[in-house]
Amino acid sequence: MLKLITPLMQIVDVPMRALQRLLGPRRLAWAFLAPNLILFGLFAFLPVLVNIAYALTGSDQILLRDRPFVGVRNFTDLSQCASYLDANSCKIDVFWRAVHNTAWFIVLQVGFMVGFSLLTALILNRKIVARGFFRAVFFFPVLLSPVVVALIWKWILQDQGALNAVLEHFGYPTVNWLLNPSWAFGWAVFLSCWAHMGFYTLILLAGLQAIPRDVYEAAQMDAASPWRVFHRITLPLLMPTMVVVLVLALIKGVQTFDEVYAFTGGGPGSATTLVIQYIYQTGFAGAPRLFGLASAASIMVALVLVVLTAVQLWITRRNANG
Amino acid sequence: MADLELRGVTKAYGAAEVIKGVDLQVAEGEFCVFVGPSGCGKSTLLRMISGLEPITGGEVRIGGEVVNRRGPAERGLAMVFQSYALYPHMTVRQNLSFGLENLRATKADIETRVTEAAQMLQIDKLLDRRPKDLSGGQRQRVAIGRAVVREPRIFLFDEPLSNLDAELRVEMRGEISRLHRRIGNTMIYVTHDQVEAMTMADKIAVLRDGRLEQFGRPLDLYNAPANAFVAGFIGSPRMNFFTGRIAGGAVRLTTGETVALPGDTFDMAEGAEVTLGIRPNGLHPVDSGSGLSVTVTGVERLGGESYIYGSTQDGTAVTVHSPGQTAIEPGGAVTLAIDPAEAHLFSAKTSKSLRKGAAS
Amino acid sequence: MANFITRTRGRQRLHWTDWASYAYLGFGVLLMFGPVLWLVLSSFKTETELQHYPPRLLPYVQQTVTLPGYDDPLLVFHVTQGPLAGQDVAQVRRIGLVSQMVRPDDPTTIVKVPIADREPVEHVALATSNYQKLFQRFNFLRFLWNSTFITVVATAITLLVNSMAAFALSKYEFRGRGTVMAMVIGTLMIPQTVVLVPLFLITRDFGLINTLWGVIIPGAATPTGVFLLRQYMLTIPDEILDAARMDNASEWKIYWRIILPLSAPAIAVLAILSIMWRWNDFLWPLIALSQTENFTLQLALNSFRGEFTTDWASLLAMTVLTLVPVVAVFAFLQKYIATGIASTGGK
Amino acid sequence: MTQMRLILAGAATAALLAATSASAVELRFECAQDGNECDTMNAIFQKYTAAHPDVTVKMDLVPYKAILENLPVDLAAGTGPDLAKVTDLGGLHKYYLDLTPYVNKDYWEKSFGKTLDWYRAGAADPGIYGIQTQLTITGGFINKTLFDQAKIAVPGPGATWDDWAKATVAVAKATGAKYPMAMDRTGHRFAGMAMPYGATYFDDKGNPELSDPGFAAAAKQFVAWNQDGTMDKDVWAGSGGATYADASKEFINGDLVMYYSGSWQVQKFASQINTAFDWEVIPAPCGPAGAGHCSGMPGGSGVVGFKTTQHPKEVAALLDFLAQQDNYTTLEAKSLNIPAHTGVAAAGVTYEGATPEAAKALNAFSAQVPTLSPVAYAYQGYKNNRAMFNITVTRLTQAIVGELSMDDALARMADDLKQAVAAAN
Repeated sequence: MLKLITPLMQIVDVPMRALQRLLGPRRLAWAFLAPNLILFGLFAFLPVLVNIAYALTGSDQILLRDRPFVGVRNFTDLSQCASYLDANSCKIDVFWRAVHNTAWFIVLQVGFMVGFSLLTALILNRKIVARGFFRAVFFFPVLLSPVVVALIWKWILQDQGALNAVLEHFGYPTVNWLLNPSWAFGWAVFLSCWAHMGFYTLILLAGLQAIPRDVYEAAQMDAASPWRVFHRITLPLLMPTMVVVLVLALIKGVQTFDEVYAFTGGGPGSATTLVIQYIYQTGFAGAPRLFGLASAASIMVALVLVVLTAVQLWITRRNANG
Repeated sequence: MADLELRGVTKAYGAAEVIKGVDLQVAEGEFCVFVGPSGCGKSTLLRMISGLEPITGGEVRIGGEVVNRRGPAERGLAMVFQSYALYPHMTVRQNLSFGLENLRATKADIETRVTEAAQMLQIDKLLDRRPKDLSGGQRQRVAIGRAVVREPRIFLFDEPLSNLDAELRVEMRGEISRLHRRIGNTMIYVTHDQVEAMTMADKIAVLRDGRLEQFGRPLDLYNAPANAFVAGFIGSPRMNFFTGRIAGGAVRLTTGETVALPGDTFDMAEGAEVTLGIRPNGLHPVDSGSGLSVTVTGVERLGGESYIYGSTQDGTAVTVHSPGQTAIEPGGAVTLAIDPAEAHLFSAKTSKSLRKGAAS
Repeated sequence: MANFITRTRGRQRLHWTDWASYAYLGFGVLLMFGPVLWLVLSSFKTETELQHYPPRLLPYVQQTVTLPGYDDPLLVFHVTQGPLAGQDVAQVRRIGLVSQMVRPDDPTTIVKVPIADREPVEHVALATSNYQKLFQRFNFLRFLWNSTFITVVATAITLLVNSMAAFALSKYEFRGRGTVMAMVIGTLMIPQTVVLVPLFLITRDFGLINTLWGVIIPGAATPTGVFLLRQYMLTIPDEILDAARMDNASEWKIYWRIILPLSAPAIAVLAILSIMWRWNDFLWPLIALSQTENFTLQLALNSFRGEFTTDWASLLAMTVLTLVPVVAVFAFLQKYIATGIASTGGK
Repeated sequence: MTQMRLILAGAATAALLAATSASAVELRFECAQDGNECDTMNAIFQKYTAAHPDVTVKMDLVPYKAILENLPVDLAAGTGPDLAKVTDLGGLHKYYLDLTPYVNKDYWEKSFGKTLDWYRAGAADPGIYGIQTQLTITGGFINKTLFDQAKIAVPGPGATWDDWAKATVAVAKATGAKYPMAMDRTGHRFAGMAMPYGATYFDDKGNPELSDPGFAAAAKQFVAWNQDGTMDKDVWAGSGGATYADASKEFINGDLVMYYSGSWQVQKFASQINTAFDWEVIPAPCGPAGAGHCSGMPGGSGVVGFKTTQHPKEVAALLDFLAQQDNYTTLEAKSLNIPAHTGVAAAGVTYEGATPEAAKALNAFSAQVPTLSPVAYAYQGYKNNRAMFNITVTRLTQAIVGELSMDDALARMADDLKQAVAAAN
């Protein structure tokens, strides 16, 4: 493989060298950025702009030129609520249910997932026999597609599923897991943690292994208790990794869709309907397709996310400095 | 091989100027050391010479040519970094040959030059190892080797020894000096350690706050520092400084003592505020007579010589170097005689040397 | 046993934490692996067995016999009560609450047995036909090729393009860097799901709909990849780059001879992620591809889902088959991640 | 960008030329299947190709999701197939190719009668757009064995939903079966219960509504039955949004006494229930509205051609070929569907490979076709009916799980429908 790549890279080197001479090494950065930026602009940024245009238009037409301009009506419809805490008082009640669900979902999912990832990483960072095996096992579910994850757990948790069969076998009362809103929500959080934990564990483990041994030895000499070692040494030194993990987990948390959608379909009722599912079923799977409303919702969510991430980055950065 | 000339070189990051106009000439084959406290701009200056850092103003000439617009690769220099900056994923051999490959040297040529350099630096047995398998000293040699194989016009060293322990540092110091004698290239060496500067340099450039304070031979700097800063920075232990005022052709210290100095050596305007500088070996404990009375706070006995630490009445710290062994004990008082021949006098206002004919 | 383990640990004081660790890991193995094992076993079940309650771990099928005088194989039952109690008999037909049974050694005499007095005789058998059907039903190899092509090419492009961008964003000071970073983080916020329609229309304008490139290109510049790689590249000391510059390396050469090898662990992580995303991607290919010859495995897999019914047996078999390549790639790359992470501690 | 487009277009043309060198016209047919209907149709199309070698048909077997969600986008964007099997019959009307110029209108009108309306824009539209390949009827299945075990008589013809509820609850109690009744999670199936309660779905002016007294009464009863356990709550309450869910698993396992689903389940039940118990199709249950309102919902899918095709003549000819009595009979016989073709229905279909139970069930459903209520036909033919189905499901479920009160749910349904109709104009 390397034999194949090397000549290729050498060929690219010729124009890049010329560019470097032309632009100087600093402006050359743009040459490195260009391919990514072009793809990005066309397939990530432009769609977002088009999305904004959709948000300002109405009807169920798909092509923008067929859609009448309605101004900010979609936004006002979405935000029309007597109380933002009571979804039933909103004009678009399902959207607000989804917003509430998503808020809870993120808090629980990010909290539990990062917590358990950290715990798992800490355990895997100990002197453990067959560490490679365990690490692989915990990473394994990450390989599964969201639909498969949902499928597996649905089969296990449905009323006539494996878990109830086991409970029945041991004489415990069975629970209709997916029919009870709280249980269904809890299982959705669980499933999402189950599927993504391995990835974050891996990153945290790498972060832990980058902490030099001698720091721990020094702490041992100072007779620090394990808790203090964790709190005063491990956590601060893990902070940069933690920032990455938290930012990614938060963003991915808000974007959770496929697995929960395939798992509960957003039910029972709308107990596990998350924002992205609302957007998807309103704009894409719905009848009629309310693209305008869906686009407006996606823009509102994106804005909230940008603010959230900025705050999070700011807090972690401040903590890291102080 | 080439000479190096800096003309009014400046560097600014936005409004912040970090190099404030440096003029300097390093002759071909000279070993020149940039020394100064941390943050003085010595490393930045070196990086500007190397081409890694763009130059805001002035000219850098190498071998007579202005190289401001050339990239680092085109200046024909080689550099040894503080952290060695070895390529962690390459073996020592690959580390050494990487630059030559980039210059499109032939395989045979690379082979001979790598072998030669490796033998010279005694790393020929390590060629197939990776940097992580080497000790600090070995890594240092590889880093130097990587510069040597390039056969550069000028060698640049950026605090190369600061990561080594004391013993190894002395050894490597000797080795770099030997290397210089052997290949005779121009070398620019940055350090914050004045001992390294004194022992290795043909010429020393003392920098502070982005300015060149003094440039000259090591002993010239020692014997005739251009200002109080250079005087304090060069020489170990540090020079003692006392504040005072010229009164009646002598220096009247703030502690009350008067020190008479030869009037033909210094500009001594009556009433001027001055700083009197005396190196530790210019002070001698005397049993009686006039002198500086000092409370002894500590004594270091090294056998062949002794250092006496004390403080004057106004709290100025004083260090005395005394050859042989001494009976003085901490806690006592001692009177110090000042050897006028060893005295330096600086203006308190400009801190410039008041020695007549001193370069300003 | 307990003594043995604690003794080898050597530190008596900590023994319970070791126990807890292994208990946790053991539970983890069960939790992470069990469901997947269940999936694999289920893929060998017949459609009937899949609907069975309570569900059973192993795939069972009811035993059948072929008797003279009957064209089709007959189901075998074990009779629990009545004159035939304790015997295994074959059922000819069932009418209402009564079965008509024959003894295998006497296939002509019909005996009536109430259905409550019989239970099926079952044995474990792998329904490999689930898998055979896949190959008969459609061009499995074609879909495999499409999926592989998309995954490999898209991952290669993603790695190249993302690492170049991450290099620029982590190792150069230039005007507009903050803006670009903000853009990257900004688009990280927008999941593809919410821009499906605009994305579709743009892709169509490039004439990429119904081509494999239409699946590959739009997702190639992943913000996650740029973010991950940049974060890692920030830890590579600048002095190494300076050293390479002194060594006459062009910026491009620094990128591929220094930065790329040194970012190997991060690149391996991104490679695994990208391979997974692409291999498992469903929503976008479903929109970008509508012609069977371009279908990926995930699309083919989902064509077992009809309006009213889902062919679970085939779907599960196909799911297991699509899992095999990713698992194999992971098994290969995970070693690489491990060594990569270990060797970067070389400072 | 234009250059890239040119290159790609060039490549595409080259590929197209290579592919079409053997035959002049290639038609793409998009199809999602439950059993073997797409395969069977494809076989008939191949037969057509054998007779007309200049036309080939390439079938794209896709997930049902693609037909429902992606096909409309493809059609709007001009990247759709030449023909497809669709289920949103009225909703996609604007993309349909009118076959009238190419086919014998009288034959089609005579054969497909009422179902042709489902593809039309409205009553005034005389066009012929599609062929109903799969006619489905919603209806109930019962587990006869459970009735026998409980020694409870199966309610006879004319029995109301209420009668069925009482009977099935009694059976479940007597036999220990888990659920008395269940209904698929879709507004389409719910109409089979709402109509007997007097739901009209359209007001006097023909505007759609989801709040007439009959509908409201049925909705209240349905929610109550879900909450008291008469209905298997899992099916509706277990999902969210408008996701489809069914109870076939429970029925196959013998846990369910009566299952309100539709004719498409027959084949599955026949093969998977096998001899485990006896099952039957029941007549359409009645309700308070009286005898004339006992009706299931018709439905199903049809094959249509699209305006965007380059080869309208060939598409029409192909569909006409499929519509011929012998081919249509083959299709229905092999795919085990109820014929929408009056000639075929009159002649009767001998289902291939169907068990006697399955054949009996299919014929029972066929017999219900003539008795379907006009409301059912109107509802099925309304272009925004998918919106109405979805709204029904979403809001009724919320009422069942208690997120909304019954009155709120009905009010929300009216609002949602108003918004949907406004957007769909």
